[in-house]
Amino acid sequence: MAALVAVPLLASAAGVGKGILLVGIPYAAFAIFLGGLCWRVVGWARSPVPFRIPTTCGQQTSLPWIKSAPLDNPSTGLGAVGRMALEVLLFRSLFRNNRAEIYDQRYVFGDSKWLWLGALAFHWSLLVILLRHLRLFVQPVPAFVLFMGKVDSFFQIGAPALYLSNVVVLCALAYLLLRRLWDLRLRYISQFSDYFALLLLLGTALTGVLMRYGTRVDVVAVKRLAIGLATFQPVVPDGVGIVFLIHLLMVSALAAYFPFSKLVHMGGVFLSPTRNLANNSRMKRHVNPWNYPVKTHTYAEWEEEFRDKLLMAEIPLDEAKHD
Amino acid sequence: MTDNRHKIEQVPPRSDWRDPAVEFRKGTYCHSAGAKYVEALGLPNPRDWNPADADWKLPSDWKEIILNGMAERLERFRSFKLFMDVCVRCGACADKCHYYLGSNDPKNMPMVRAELIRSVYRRYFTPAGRVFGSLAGGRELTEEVIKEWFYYFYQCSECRRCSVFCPFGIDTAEITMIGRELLNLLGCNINWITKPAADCFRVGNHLGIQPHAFKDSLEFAADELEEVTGIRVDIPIGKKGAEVLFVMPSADFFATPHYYTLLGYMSLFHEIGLDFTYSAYASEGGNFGLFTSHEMMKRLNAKIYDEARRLGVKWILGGECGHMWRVLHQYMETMNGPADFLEAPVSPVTGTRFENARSTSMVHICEFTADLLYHDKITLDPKRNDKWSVTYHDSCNPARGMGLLEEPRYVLKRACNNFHEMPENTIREQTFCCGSGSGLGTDENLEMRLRGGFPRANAVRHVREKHGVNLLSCICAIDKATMPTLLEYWVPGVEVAGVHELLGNALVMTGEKERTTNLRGEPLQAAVPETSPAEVVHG
Amino acid sequence: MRTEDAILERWFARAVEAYPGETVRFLTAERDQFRNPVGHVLRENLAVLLRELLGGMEPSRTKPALEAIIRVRAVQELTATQAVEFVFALRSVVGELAPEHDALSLGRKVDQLALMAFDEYVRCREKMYEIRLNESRRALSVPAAMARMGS
Amino acid sequence: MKLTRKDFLRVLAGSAVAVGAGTLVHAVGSANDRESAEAKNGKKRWGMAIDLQKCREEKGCDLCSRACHRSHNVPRLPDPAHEVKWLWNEPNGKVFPFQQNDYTRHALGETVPVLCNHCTNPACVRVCPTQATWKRGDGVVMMDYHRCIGCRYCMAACPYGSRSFNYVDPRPHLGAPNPDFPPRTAGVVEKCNFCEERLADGKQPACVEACPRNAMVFGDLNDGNSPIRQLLSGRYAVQRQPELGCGPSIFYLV
Amino acid sequence: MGDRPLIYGGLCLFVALVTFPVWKGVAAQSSTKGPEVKAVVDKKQCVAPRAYMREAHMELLVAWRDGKVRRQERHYTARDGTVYNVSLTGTCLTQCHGSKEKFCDSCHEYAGVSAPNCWGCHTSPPAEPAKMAAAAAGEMR
Amino acid sequence: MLDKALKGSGRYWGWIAFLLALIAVGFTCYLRQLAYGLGITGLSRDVSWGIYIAQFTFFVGVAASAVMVVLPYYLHNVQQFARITILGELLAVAAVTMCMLFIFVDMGQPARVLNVLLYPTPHSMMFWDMISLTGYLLLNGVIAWVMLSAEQKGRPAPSWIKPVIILSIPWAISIHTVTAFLYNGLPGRPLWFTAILAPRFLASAFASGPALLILLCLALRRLTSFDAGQEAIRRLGVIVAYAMTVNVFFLFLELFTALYSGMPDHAEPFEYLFFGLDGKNGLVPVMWLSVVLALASLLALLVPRFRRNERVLALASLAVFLSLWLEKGMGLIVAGFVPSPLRAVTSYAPTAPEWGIVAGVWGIGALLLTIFYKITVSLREAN
Repeated sequence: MAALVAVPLLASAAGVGKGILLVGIPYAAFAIFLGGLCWRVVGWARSPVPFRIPTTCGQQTSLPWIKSAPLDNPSTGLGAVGRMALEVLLFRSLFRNNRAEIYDQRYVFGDSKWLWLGALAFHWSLLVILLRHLRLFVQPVPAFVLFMGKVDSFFQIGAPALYLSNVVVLCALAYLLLRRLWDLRLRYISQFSDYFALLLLLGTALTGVLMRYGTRVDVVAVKRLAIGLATFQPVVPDGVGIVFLIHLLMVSALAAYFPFSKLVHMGGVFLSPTRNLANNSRMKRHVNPWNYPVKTHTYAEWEEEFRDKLLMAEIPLDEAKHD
Repeated sequence: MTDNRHKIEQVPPRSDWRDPAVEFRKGTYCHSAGAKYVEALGLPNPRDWNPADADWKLPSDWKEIILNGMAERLERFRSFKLFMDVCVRCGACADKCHYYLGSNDPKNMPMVRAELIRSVYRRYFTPAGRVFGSLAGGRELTEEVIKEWFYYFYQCSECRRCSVFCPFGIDTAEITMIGRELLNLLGCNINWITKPAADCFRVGNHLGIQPHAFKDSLEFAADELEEVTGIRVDIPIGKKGAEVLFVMPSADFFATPHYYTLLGYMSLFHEIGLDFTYSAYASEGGNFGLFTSHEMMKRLNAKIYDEARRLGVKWILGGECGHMWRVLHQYMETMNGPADFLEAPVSPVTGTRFENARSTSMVHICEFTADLLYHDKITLDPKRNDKWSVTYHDSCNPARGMGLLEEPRYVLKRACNNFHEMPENTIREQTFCCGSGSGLGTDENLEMRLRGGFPRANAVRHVREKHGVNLLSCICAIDKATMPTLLEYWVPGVEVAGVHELLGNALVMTGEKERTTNLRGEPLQAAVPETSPAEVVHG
Repeated sequence: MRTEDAILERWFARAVEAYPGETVRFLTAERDQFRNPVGHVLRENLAVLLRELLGGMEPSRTKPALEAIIRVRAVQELTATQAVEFVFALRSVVGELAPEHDALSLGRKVDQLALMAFDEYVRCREKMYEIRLNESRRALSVPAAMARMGS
Repeated sequence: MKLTRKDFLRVLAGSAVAVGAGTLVHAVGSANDRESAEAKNGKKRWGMAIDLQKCREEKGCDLCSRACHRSHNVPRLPDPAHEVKWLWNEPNGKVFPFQQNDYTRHALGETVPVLCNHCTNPACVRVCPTQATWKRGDGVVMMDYHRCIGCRYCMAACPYGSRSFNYVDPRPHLGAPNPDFPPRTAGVVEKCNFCEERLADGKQPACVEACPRNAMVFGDLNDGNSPIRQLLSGRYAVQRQPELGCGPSIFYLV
Repeated sequence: MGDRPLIYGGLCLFVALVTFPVWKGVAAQSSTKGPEVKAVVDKKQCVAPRAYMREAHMELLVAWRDGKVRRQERHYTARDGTVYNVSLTGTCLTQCHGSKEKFCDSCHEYAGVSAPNCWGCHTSPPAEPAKMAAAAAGEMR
Repeated sequence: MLDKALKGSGRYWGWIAFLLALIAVGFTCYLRQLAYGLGITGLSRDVSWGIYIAQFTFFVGVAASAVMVVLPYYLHNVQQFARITILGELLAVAAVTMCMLFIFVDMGQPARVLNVLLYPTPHSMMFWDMISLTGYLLLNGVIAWVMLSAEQKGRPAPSWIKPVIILSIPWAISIHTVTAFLYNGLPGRPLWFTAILAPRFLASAFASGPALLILLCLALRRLTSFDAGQEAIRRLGVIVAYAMTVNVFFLFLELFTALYSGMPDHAEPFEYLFFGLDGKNGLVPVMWLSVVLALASLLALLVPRFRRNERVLALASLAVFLSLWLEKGMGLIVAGFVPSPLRAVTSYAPTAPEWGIVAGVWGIGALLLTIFYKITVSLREAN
């Protein structure tokens, strides 16, 4: 008798548990991600930029015959957009990186573009991977997603074919992690959150790779789940294994963690006032919204204070005040 | 020597940057500001105290003051708020800081310097930090933290070099400026900034030189110039209706080698017949408010526009000064504008309209002179500078807060025959600070300055050995004050001059007598042969 | 590791222990010259000194190496003894690691080097007072000149 | 001791020795040595004998070639440059250029069927950088179209011109395709496979079956009692360019 | 201050991009049913368990391919003892699953999986010759 | 360092734009080849290797430029080459990259190219060729990188680089030897079946590589502030002179052996090249042009008075380069397939798309070289 009650109960409990894991958590995480990120960006936006403080990394626009650096020191909005594009798409500033080294008792500066390369490789391959995942969320699969997948798996290695972006992302993440562990200086500045973010990303990538090339997963089931999530008609399909579950939970953790960690640099990079402003402070008036009057030492006060000395030195006094 | 010192060889102490303990050692920190100057400026909590003391006599509600101050600034400055959030600790900035390179003190790495305040921000202003505390990188705000702030925020010369390399453009100068503002709220100022600021506020310039002495000083300069050139120049002070108001850093009229630059301006203005005036009220272009607080910056800067309005000039010309130009370029009009009583600057000699300054109406002297030279309005005899082999040091603020890179070079290349650039990673936007910027150029801080200036001195030594450079030119008053010291220690034999001193040397003035000396009163040609590079002592 | 290298290592450790805590860790543990320029200068020049001490103490090589070290140490947060005691430390380091070494002749050379180091330190500090004086002189040079000229 | 070419290459490859070591001996193991060894193991070695006499009598006959190409979905391409051929007829003078003289050439008939020789010592297998072509234990030189990278090194190496490359997608040119044998993709090399798919089913190659006069005899060369061996021991047979050392398994009875 | 519209606009754009699957899915009224797999011929039992085949049929096919081509393994014995001819076209598509279009494509298209050019050669039946010839003619030099 | 390539004059950017356009053309053609197959080329069942492989062979030779400056400098202390060893190494990097690209575009199934690594096959010369080419690319890449870094910092290169440089010398010999072996060991290809093939490759390589280097040095002197030095260029001229002499001599040996013996197998390919066979004579003008250029260049190079004239030297170098490009980059490979094993004489001529792809690969090589040389010259200018 008890068994008759217990079995369906347990089954439904298991079903509910699975529902929470496969549906509840992703929804919550994504909501936190979107809400949190918006909250962060709005928070930044609410603080004004009182002064125009671009870091100028090249010649200013001044006399017409002097060649200016329109992208490293833009004087127009368009130039600033260009500068931001270089920054966001190609990591311009990191590209400048060099290493100070002592030789013959003097500093010499050598190239150091590994970080730039690693960061570029990581971010771009991550973007490619994210876009490729659209094949699971959209039905029918957009042509550009299919095309990306095709190019990404151009080299026929294994079945399914190896995605180059997967290799790149793993190598780049490994590099980013190892440099933190290897380099004493970076180990010194690294905090828990630095490792946490890297490990989450690495874990997510590894489980993803494992599903594709190792343990396998029923892609159709995964896609049904994904479409269900995307269209608010969640289904809990059978056949998604434990690896997928870990993958999903890690992604959820990453999404939920995102707004509250350094990962918000994704949004922040666009708002950096040392980069996204045109260096036109002397060309155009810029208003500080909270500019308030301050106590100054006015000319009248000053003249009053130094009247004798001004007279003695025959420096002309202000006629308006001079009686 | 005790035996326990052997332990050093084993595993180094696994300490953490979160440990705020700092030791104030002589030669590495600046003296605290005297109460009377703090009071004179109406700043909070004036008192006599000493950083090396255990008790800093902080107000009882100091913690509240700091946290409220932070909250207020987070709302006012997107830069501050953003820079607190987006650092990923990639490490690109670490070896870009001259103080870090000179001292190897890990807390001088820019991201760690910022982390000193960021950790407090996390603990008190972010949800993650409030809940997870140190796990989320948060740190309790204690008196030790305040002391650490004082120590390290006054070991940053706000040169912005790290900002050039940061992938997010995080500017440690912004963070340090806010940090100093917060310390300011507790009355923790340094004397070398507060005293000049107080003098500047009251009298008009950093040294508190009063109007008559100011005039004497300029007259004295005119005498000197007459001796060299045989020409007597005018000294218009407070001349109403002049076309141009000329503002320079006050060091130009009381310190050397700045002073020779003043002689250069004077001869130039005379030669082109510029209708201009000096001002005794706005006799300071420099602005130590930049090193104190945004408010103080505004208060000190107000004089320039006020004076321009009072005198009815058309536009303003600014002399050679670094941080002065950061303020004039990036802050002045926003703070104290609009400058609608002025006109867009037009060179009366060439007719060039300075479009890049049309709103603020203030032109850099190098822009002005470069324009003159480009249009061949003045004649130069660069041979008069032949005793010098010149290099150019980009001052941080004009380089990274303005982008004034080519104009001074253009002037220099026309004014001297021997010009050599320092290695490219140490000039232009990548220029190294003299180590004494942002109000750190004080005597008691000498050791720290010498360390901080080490990378710059290194680059100078490079050109000294390679090209026999014996003169470093620059356009910054702080450079002119502290570089001679720096170079005397690390690269003996290299002197310092302003760009317009070299211009003044080379300028062929109408009706001048045969020049036998340069503006310094030294014979035009080197009396003794140059020290050969090989003889330069390795340091 | 060769004895000489071992000596150098320990000597280096002794030389950096005068620095404040956090810095020591960097100077000691970070071998990369890119990351640790100050430590690199020290290590390189100590190696030169050690070679010279064990060899002929050729002044043309000894002096620049010693100068390079002392000139940096003179502006770091060290007292006079801290700045030069690394020279003496060599004696005990050699005693520990190479007891067979001729202590007497080495001791003499160490003493000689220490004296040179003191000289150099004092020269650097003197230089600092001199430049300090020069700096303040320059800072007010115009009023001073005016006073001289009686204007 | 005799070195086989394979051994030689193994030595060369293994030690990556520099060239020009003077004493290197280049010798090919004779077929007889191998035969005796393989026969003892009971290993098969497929081979084929073609009776040119019979071919000569059926002037213009290409039934074997058609059967082969149909059965293997060999495309018929309009451009002769891109031709794919497994088994086809060639003028006698071109197949045996230096084995006749001007006076016998015509006497020997006009055309000769040619196909992959399934050499004992195949040059194509030696040069293939991916082992996409290899020699099976039973003597069939196989192609793995899934692994071929299309470098065409094997085509350069084959001294018999037996290999074809898919310069274009063959599928539009198949005519009536045989559903039991997959066509190839563009960009791979192919050739006669001795009908290994039929051998597996215990059948004779398609060409052998198609020949109405039984001019082609297929069988195990290691089996002294096989019909092919009987035939070879009774009649004079030639191989194509035996002096190259490849050891063809196709014999022409003259 | 003045840049707020820009920032909020950018933020909205970002949210719109990130939620692309949502509104796209809602607009297209995507269902969660998954692909309809047609035409499974009467046989109830596949060569391997269905769950395994769903996840890892490509592994099996690769193993079949290499075994058959390189090692002459022409027969495959399933766990239940049934012996199958190793042939994608001959066995799988002809005997059970109808055709590529009816069986393979439904899932492959659904999940956006481009098969590693298996279809280049192994189709059942090979694509219409006339149509392809026309296509090829268009591409000729 | 890389940033140096991003700052340049209008002329520089114009040149870069031109190269990018060339590359775009090549890429478009390649996409067509990818979709349609190699049928887009002039290759056939009989002539199955064409200009791609021929160009590969030729550029293996060009890659030798490095060894011809490195060897005298490091083994014989020829100081005049101090400034240009880096140019040779960078040219080698660009040339080897082009070699790899030419192999790649020749693949019928480029997507499977990594099978060479997945199924390593030591008995295939192509496997060894891949190893030696990759190795040579890595060696020269590392050497150039280290040398340039040292230059940027104004300090001597680390000492560990010297053994690497020394290693690159025999390695350079190996790439020619292995490439020669690629053709050498094929039964039934009598044109290539000659023990002198590897020496011929070396001789032509030591002529064509340094000849190009001379031209590049002269171009650099004209276009930039970089001057390799007259003495260095003269010495390179001597190297080209000797190598070219040996090369022509070797070719003569081949011709004599084949034609005097009259053995049809050996004679026919040469007949095809120089006189035409079976009415097909497409390569005859190419080969005679090559011969004329070779002889003219020899005349100019062997007479010291001519050689010392830089203008003549430039023309002679150009002649050497062109002559070898025609001989090796066209004749040697194609004629290996003529007549075919079944005695067919088939003509081969590259098609327009094929030329487009070749131009694209040249564009990539030239772009790499431009960037490398720009960096080098900028570094030298900065210091």
